[in-house]
Amino acid sequence: MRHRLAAVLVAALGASAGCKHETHDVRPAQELSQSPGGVVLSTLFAGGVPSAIAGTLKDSQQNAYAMNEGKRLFDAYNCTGCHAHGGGAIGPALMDAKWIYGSSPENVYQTIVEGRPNGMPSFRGKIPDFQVAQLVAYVRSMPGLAGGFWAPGRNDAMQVKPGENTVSAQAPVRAPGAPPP
Amino acid sequence: MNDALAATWSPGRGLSAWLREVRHTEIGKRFVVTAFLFFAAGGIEAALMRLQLSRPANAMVGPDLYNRLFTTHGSTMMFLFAVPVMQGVGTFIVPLMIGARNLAFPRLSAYSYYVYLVGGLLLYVGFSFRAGPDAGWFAYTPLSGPAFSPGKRMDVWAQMITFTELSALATAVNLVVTIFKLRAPGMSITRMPLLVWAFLVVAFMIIFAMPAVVVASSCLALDRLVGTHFFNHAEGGDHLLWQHMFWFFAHPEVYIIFLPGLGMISAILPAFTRRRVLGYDVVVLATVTTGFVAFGVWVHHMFAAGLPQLGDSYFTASSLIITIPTGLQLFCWLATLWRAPLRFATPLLFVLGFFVTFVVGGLTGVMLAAVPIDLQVHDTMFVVAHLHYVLIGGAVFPLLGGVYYWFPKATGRLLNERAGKLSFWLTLLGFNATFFPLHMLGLHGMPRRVYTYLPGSGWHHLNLFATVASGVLALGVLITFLNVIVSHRRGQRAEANPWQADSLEWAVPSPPPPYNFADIPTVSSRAPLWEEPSARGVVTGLATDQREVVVTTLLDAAPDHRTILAGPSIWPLAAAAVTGVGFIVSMFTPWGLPVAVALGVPVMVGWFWPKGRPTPLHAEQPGTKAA
Amino acid sequence: MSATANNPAAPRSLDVSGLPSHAFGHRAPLWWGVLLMVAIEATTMALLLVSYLYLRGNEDAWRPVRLGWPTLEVAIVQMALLLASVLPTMGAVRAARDGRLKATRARLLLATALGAAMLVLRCFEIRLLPFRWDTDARGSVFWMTFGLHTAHVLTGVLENAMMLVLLYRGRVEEKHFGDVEAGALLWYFSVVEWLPAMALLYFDPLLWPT
Amino acid sequence: MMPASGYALAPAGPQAARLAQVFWAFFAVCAVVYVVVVALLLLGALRPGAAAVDEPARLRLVAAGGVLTALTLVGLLVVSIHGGHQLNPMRGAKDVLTVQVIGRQWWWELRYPGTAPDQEVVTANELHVPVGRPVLLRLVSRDVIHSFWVPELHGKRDLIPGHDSTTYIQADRAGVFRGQCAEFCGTQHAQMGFLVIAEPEEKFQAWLSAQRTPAPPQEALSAEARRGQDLFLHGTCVMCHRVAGTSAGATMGPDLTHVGSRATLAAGSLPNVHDHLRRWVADAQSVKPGSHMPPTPLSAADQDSLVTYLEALR
Repeated sequence: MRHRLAAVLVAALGASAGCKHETHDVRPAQELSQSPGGVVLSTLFAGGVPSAIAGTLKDSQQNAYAMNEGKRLFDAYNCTGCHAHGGGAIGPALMDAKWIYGSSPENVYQTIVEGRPNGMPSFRGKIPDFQVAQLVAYVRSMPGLAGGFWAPGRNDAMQVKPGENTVSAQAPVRAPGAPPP
Repeated sequence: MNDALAATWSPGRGLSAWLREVRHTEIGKRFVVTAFLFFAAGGIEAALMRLQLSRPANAMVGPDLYNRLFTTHGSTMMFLFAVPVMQGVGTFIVPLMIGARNLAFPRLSAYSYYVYLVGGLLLYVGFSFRAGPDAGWFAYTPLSGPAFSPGKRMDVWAQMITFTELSALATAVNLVVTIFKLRAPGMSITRMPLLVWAFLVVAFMIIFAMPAVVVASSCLALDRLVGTHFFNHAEGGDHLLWQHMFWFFAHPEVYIIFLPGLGMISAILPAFTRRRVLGYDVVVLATVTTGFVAFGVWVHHMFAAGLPQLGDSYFTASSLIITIPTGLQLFCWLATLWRAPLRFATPLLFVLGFFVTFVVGGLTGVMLAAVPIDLQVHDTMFVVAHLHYVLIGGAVFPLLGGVYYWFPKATGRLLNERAGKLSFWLTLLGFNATFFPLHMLGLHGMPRRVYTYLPGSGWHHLNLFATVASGVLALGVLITFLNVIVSHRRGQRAEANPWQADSLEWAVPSPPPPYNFADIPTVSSRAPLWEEPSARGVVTGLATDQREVVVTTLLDAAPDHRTILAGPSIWPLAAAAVTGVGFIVSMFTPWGLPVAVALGVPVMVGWFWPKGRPTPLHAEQPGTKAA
Repeated sequence: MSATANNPAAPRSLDVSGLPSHAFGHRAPLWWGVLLMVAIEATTMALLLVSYLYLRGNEDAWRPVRLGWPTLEVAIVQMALLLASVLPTMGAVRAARDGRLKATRARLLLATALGAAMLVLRCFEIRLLPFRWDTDARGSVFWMTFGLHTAHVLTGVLENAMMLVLLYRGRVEEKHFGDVEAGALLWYFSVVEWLPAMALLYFDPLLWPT
Repeated sequence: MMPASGYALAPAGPQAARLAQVFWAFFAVCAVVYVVVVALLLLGALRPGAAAVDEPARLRLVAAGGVLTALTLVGLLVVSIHGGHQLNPMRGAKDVLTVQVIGRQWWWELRYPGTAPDQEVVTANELHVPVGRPVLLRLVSRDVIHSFWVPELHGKRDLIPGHDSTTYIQADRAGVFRGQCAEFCGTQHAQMGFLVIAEPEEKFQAWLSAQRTPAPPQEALSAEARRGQDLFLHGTCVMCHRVAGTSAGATMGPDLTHVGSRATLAAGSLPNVHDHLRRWVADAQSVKPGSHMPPTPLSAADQDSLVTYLEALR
């Protein structure tokens, strides 16, 4: 009987399939799509984003470390200056379901790298791609579109909003007056 | 008569009997075997850490994996090995030592084991899915809080704590009630073996210490999951609340691990010195005093946190005072050993190894109690050396001695003596060579929990020496593991009392039959088996077709009434499964607890609903007045 | 403490078949088991109240919300119900010790009904509380203590309910009267622990300047 | 300039000297106790002899041992408390230098308050102190619990968010003393070191005034350095770092106004020489995996000019 127990234990130990949600990927793929300071010839990419970053972008969406880093960068890079903590101030609110320029990871990536009219600056060359992917993951976890169980919790500061992990997912809606897709 | 008893008390064969097992001997063995498997896992983690630290700027293990390794090593050794192995030894040996046929609540001990197993598997399934905790076994907030520990890593830790503490609490209640009510007639409170005293004090310490960590880890889990503010200073919480709550539990915990070790020494010494332990009253009072003072010393873990100096001075005084009872116990053992006709079998060697090793840890503990010294060496390798000296020296050495001493009783076969001696010397030398250099490393400024260090730091040679020596320690422990695996089947057969010891567990055959004692003995002195056979009495008149035992009064163990103990039952496993599902689901959604309650009610009803042949109630008569 | 003097040498063989098959109070192992569980729960509640006082210590962030009508009144009524349920419980224990089945059943039913009524009121109170657990540290400690006590009362009511089903329909045995007494221990604790908790959670904010 | 780690028993300041004295006192007593216990053990265990055991006599010996232990402990308690009270001789001191030490995840921000806000000196990971003068350190943490510890100067003191605390240090001799974070604070806790540079008063004042000057203007820079500054201001560096006198003003990362004058990089992990600076800028994650400094993807030439610019910020 004891051997069967040991076998079960070893199997459990060996099953290190490496669940994607919990990996701390600090050294993402190096080949970055943006050539800092270089001139951008075209913003038309098959699949919406340059192929180099597509993998990192997709992985970051469900990764707890990426979303938490995204939350830290959201404060560090002063996104709160315009978007507040998601409630919106000069910039549009991010935690509601209304999206002016689309809510898919690729859309949000484009918004950050390209910038948008009416005040969203372009952060091309200013923020490395894997950090943009982390910001995308966090921004999409604000209205509950990404992360689910792995979204960040409350932060160690004055409580401005509940943690993203307590937000129930809302289906994204096109904001009124948004440009046609 | 015996086969009638055997038919009543044995659970039957097959997997279903295995799952419905409630005999304390089986559950005690399962606890000890599972705990030693986790000890091996913790040892592998320690080996990986030592290899990473063998060279400066070593790239073998990255920081993230190293942090998960040292946290899982600490959590495994403290929560999945040290306390559960003492629970296992207590579950196995206490009923035998006090002349009982089983624990007072057999199904509760089964539940205790299954909940512990769920907690251990949760930690290691989490670890293997890269979700092992990575903020230290003490998980200071805010690092372990929602803002700085993303994902489910620290939730796995918090739930594992809840499982293992639930298991310890269940065992503690079981042990206290068994020791109070099921002692053999005549075994008054002053004739209880010293190891039973140790387990009694430890059980009470568990009852009053473990709730602190259950509350603390629940508060942390709530902070992380639903956003409460226990440890968020901006909203009125306080990070020192975590430290106070955790160390209020954690210091009694290290005594919970260490006191059974002392009890085992008091049990092993008589057999190899042919003398009863000198100063029975001194040792008992010392154990009880240690149990109380252990609750008043916890702030010596927080001297560097900047608390007021007067408070620190109080805790320096209380941390110094707690060494007096342990010192007295040591002096009593020295007096027992003094010029005695010793038989140098492996158990005694491990006890002598305890003296040489633990006293170093005890003395560095005295040094750590002083604030000025602690400010220099707190959270450095000096403290790592101290804790390993007191835990391995103080608990693992007596435990290994206990394994060699009680293995014949548990399995019916003796462990190989030559392998035992070789394992002892390798373990003793390997341990001291591994951990003594860490004192110097700590004084040279090497902090704890660092995954690497700079080439110019001057720590290289001592770390390399410690890594090599840890191989010797690992070899020593491995030899005992192999000894157990080999002798378990092919060891020399052992009769009932191979060591000619004095306590009651040696009155039953090895391994004990399902009913332990054919006739429950009566006791008239502290060393029942060293009495002339004529003085030994037996209890008669107990039913053999029911699991009937005699309940005795608390102080004098005079027979009071008979009761029926619970038989094999599947409900403990069901209850542990519900507890497991409830807590693991509540790692992901707060609805986990209501689910657990909803599932729990039917299981509880199933557990408590009366079974077996009811003894008819003389309804409406004025009831049988209790005699 | 030396024992050998006053303890008579044990007789050769001790016949215990004449002993009763059941005992009440501290002579029964179950009573000790429940007492120790009460000790564990008491330690847990005491630690929560101590952490309430500890967090109350840093005044700059401590802004207790004064509970007014109807929350305070509902809480007071609940306390009254709990205190009221103590009498029938004691009555049930006395009847159980005498083995009078009908009296035990009736009084236990009354005690359980009062407990259930208190739980119903508590469900209303949950909706009336003006703050949540994630409002601030005080809200967190309040809700945790509140939840722990509710769990204790729920356990007590469910256990009594099961005992009632057994006493009314099941095959009643001698030892079940002992279980009634053990269950009463847990119930006494659930009532008594809420006194200090209520003082801190409900009445302490009234001392703070608004 | 990368000193070996400090040895707690080789003090360079009054506090550490006091701590070392208490340590040696305890060590002496404990060593004697250990020798006595082991001797008793060996004498007792290796010489089987007297069969009859005179229990009362031995119990009296045990009691004597207990009383002796208690007296020893009371003595040690007095030594400990007396030692503790001596740690803050600075209470009455006059010319105390105050420095704010801010613990961040995995580096140290140091602020020397000036007479006016613009006179404040902000630096990182290197604490310059005048020899012989007491220094009051105001310890603040921005994220998790850290612990400020320089073994050769004083014991450690935790930086706990929400509990601002202070500690005193004083260096009695000039020199560079290595310190590090002593409370586990996350992925890179191991490489969160810092240096304490004790120097005579005039050298210290010279350093302080040099730190107050902004970065050299563009004209004073070489062509290579000017190209480096351009890369700095238009690349990812400007999002986190500040260089006084330029448009870069972010405070998430260390202040780089005088990074060229610092002896080490990455919180005491690398000596500040050209190729280490280049490696740290280009691929920080290979030096401190998990740190918040992202890799900066530049061509080799760009890296050289950026490093030249940073080295020009003396």
